[in-house]
Amino acid sequence: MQSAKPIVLLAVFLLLPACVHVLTVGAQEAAPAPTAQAEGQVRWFDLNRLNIALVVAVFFILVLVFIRQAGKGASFFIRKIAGLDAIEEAIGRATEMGKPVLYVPGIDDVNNIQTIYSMVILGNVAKLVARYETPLIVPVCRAFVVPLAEETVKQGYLDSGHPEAYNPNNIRYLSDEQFAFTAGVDGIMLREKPAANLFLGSFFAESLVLAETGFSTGAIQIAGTANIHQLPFFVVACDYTLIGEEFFAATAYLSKEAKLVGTLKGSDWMKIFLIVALVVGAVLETFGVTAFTRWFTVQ
Amino acid sequence: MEKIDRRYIFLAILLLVLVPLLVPIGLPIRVSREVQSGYDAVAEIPDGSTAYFAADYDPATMPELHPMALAALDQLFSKNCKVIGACLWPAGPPLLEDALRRIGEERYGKKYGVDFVNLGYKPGNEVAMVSVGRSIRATFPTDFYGTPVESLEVMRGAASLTDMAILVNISAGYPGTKEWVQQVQSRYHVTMVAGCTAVSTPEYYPYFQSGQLSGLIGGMAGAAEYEKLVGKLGTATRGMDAQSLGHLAIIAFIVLGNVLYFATKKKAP
Amino acid sequence: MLPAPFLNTMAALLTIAIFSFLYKDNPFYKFAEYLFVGIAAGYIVALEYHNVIVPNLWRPLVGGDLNLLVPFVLGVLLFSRFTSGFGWLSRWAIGLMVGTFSGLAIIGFAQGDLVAQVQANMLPLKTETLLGTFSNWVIFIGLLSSLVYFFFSKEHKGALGASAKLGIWFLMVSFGASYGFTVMSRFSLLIGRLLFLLVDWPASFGLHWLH
Amino acid sequence: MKKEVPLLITAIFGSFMVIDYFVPHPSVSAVGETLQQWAIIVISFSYVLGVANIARVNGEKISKRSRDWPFAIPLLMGLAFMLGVGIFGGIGERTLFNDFFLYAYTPMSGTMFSLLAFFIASAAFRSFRVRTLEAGLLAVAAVIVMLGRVPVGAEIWDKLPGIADWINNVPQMAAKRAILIGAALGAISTGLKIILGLERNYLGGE
Repeated sequence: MQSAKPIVLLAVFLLLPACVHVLTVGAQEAAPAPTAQAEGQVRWFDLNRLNIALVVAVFFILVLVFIRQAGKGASFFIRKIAGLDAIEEAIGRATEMGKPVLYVPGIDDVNNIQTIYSMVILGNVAKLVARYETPLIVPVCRAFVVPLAEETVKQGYLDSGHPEAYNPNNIRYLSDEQFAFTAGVDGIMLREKPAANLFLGSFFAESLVLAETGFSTGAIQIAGTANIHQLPFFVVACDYTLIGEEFFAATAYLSKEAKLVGTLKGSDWMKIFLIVALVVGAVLETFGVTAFTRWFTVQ
Repeated sequence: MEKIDRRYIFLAILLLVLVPLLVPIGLPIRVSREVQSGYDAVAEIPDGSTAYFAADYDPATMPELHPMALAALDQLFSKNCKVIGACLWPAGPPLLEDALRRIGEERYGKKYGVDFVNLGYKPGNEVAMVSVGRSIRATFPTDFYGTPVESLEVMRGAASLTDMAILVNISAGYPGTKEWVQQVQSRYHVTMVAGCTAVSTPEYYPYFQSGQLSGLIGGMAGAAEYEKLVGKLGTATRGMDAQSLGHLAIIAFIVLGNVLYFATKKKAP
Repeated sequence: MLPAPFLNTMAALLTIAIFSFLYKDNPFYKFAEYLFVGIAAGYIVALEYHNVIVPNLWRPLVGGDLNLLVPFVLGVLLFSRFTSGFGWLSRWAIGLMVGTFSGLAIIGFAQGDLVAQVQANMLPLKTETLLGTFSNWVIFIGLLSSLVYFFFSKEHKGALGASAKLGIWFLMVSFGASYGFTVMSRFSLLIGRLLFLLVDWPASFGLHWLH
Repeated sequence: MKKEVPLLITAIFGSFMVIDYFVPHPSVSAVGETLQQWAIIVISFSYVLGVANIARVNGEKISKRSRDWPFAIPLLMGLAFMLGVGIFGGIGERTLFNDFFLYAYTPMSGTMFSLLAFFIASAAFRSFRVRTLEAGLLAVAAVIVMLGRVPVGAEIWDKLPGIADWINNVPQMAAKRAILIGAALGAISTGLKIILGLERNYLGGE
């Protein structure tokens, strides 16, 4: 039973606050109040931050355990994510109509993790597109993202056995300036009328302009970003939207890479822990017991 | 509907915003809980204490954030507080300078270097925040003008953020309120009041509810409320009528767009 | 310091040049757009020079703090990205930046978001007022169901599915609020620019025509 | 050398930032402080790198006479001008540098973003579609908040501001908190993987 370990951890996670509380309170009562002299002594661990250390440690262990299991060949289930299944359908439709697919990897540089994840998704999209022999247009906003996008797409075409179909002219560096880039992408949508628009990455104020233009050309639109403030504009104008963590799950979903899937699983278990803690905390609070809540106080 | 030229929509918006600026209606402003608590938090610090003023914004968001920066500085200087201003946004220092001079020097007759200072800009986002929490002097060896901070009177007794009575953050995004809460407020437990763009306000409500933020001033509307509390009406208050009409226009467009969409869709099959 | 009427007129013309994009893309807009990128780029380097390179690096370095040679060399190595053979050297500096930010992110998110937010949500489910009790229940259920929506290792069916469905409704309400606030931001910026054209620009010529 | 050294640097700096938080020992704090000062300096170089890149791309644009190349000339002139007056003339109040910041940079940047008021209106009309129950909830919350946060809301119905406040502080807050917690888990696990060298995409291909 592979889920036994997390349950043990959960028990530890919930019981530790009590034990630590008893211990530290006991210790404080036993020891005299800290004097100036005591404060002058060097300490190697800040006991006030024990709660954070524990929560982080438990989470680290969960993530590492599942990454290791995944590395050993264990496979984990990932729920259906409609927006990702729709990518293949959208590419299929573009092929039928003889129109290109547009992939915008956001406007942030490579130092943003979303841009990196967007490249992983782009690799998978490139594989699909190559199979259907549909053109894939990738406008890029940052000069340093260009070589990354080129390599990713080329590799995708290679993997699906159609290296000859790769067209370097379709990776287009438009401008570093946000609105100049937006105007450039708008131009592509209006002139070349892609049948599928994929907006996956870190987007800012340009999101509503892109989604609006795409909506007016009648393309199937799939968007995904972890920039929460831009989600409303994608939700109302796109057919599918990947919300926050769903965007990060996309890479695991599409690539099935062990360490990504394992991380997802570890993070799900941590959520269970937190939910249990939240329920316990709320119930205790309702009955006037505040010790559990106080243990979580950040000091 | 795609056939309607966007420019008619643009023109409608321009008129709706322009007219109330020319002919003000003067709708009454009501103060929300988030802004009131922010004002109260500043009011509660001892008169004459020192405040850290983190001006993390740039010209793009000036209409929203500059009015609240002015209002907050007005409240601080009216309490004879000393203000240490600094920026983590490169385009911030000239705006901070403008705000400090306009309120501190011109309105309250305070002196640069004695009652307030502009430490200028540092890159590094979270790194710079943690570093300021540890030591202001190590992070900002000189002020905006290149004067060593040891020689400034206002910096005496202000070694790190823990010596501050309050942290006021005016934030346009990253790095800003979220990172100050994560890296500094949680670490050093300074009282913190945040003024931010309306766009990022909803994301910060959890921090306000949890008490990590003692006040949350959101957007131009929040700035107008703050101006009302401070008693110095400025551009935010002036913009509120236009703001109201703009919002009504957006709602009308959403309703109209959907009515037309569903009407033509029903006809089609 | 140039005369105020000149500066304000320059600002007004640049403002109008950018607004002209609303009619259609044109050379005036393009000129302003490119000029903006150039000025912004020049601004940041000059600022970095005065506010960082000189006080944080140069002065301590000539003062004898040779430790600082390390970040100086790493910083210079960043420019190896422009060469074809030595581009990999820039990774040393990138490693430093990514490492620092990752470490700080772990701490920041753990103390500011994870632990503090979980703690803040441990609210009593019965309070003195009816509205208070109701609100706390909504917060409690809202957080739990929204968290359930972000579960990936179980199919959203049955009770889990119902909870996830409720979660997405909460998420949608929050996106609605975000939409409303974003509209507010955008209009504020427009109001700011129009106030400049209507009030500040004429005022620089001594013309105070609007109250 | 190509991968191992940067991974080692990442691991050292990353783990030190974590340890520094939990260990109050002065020797650790001193190292932590030094590493942070180093990071600030390296990051400032990365900004300069970005600007150098803009100059390079636009210089090439002119020499290759590619599309819109004449506009690259004001760009490079603006860059050279700001850099020159900034470095040689100073950056404080009453300098040319400050003048051009306040009267060229500021209006252009502000106006760029104010264009969005127009675009958001056009998007509201042409692409805000209430096709599902979810979109309906979004629309209702948006309308209440839009009205409740400005003075006109109370004129329409005096309960509106209160309802908007409740939505912001209760259901909207709860959902945002869930997103915060989820994002925190994502950031922490990514940070861990980066420090351990399990995630190394940021170093680019070989």
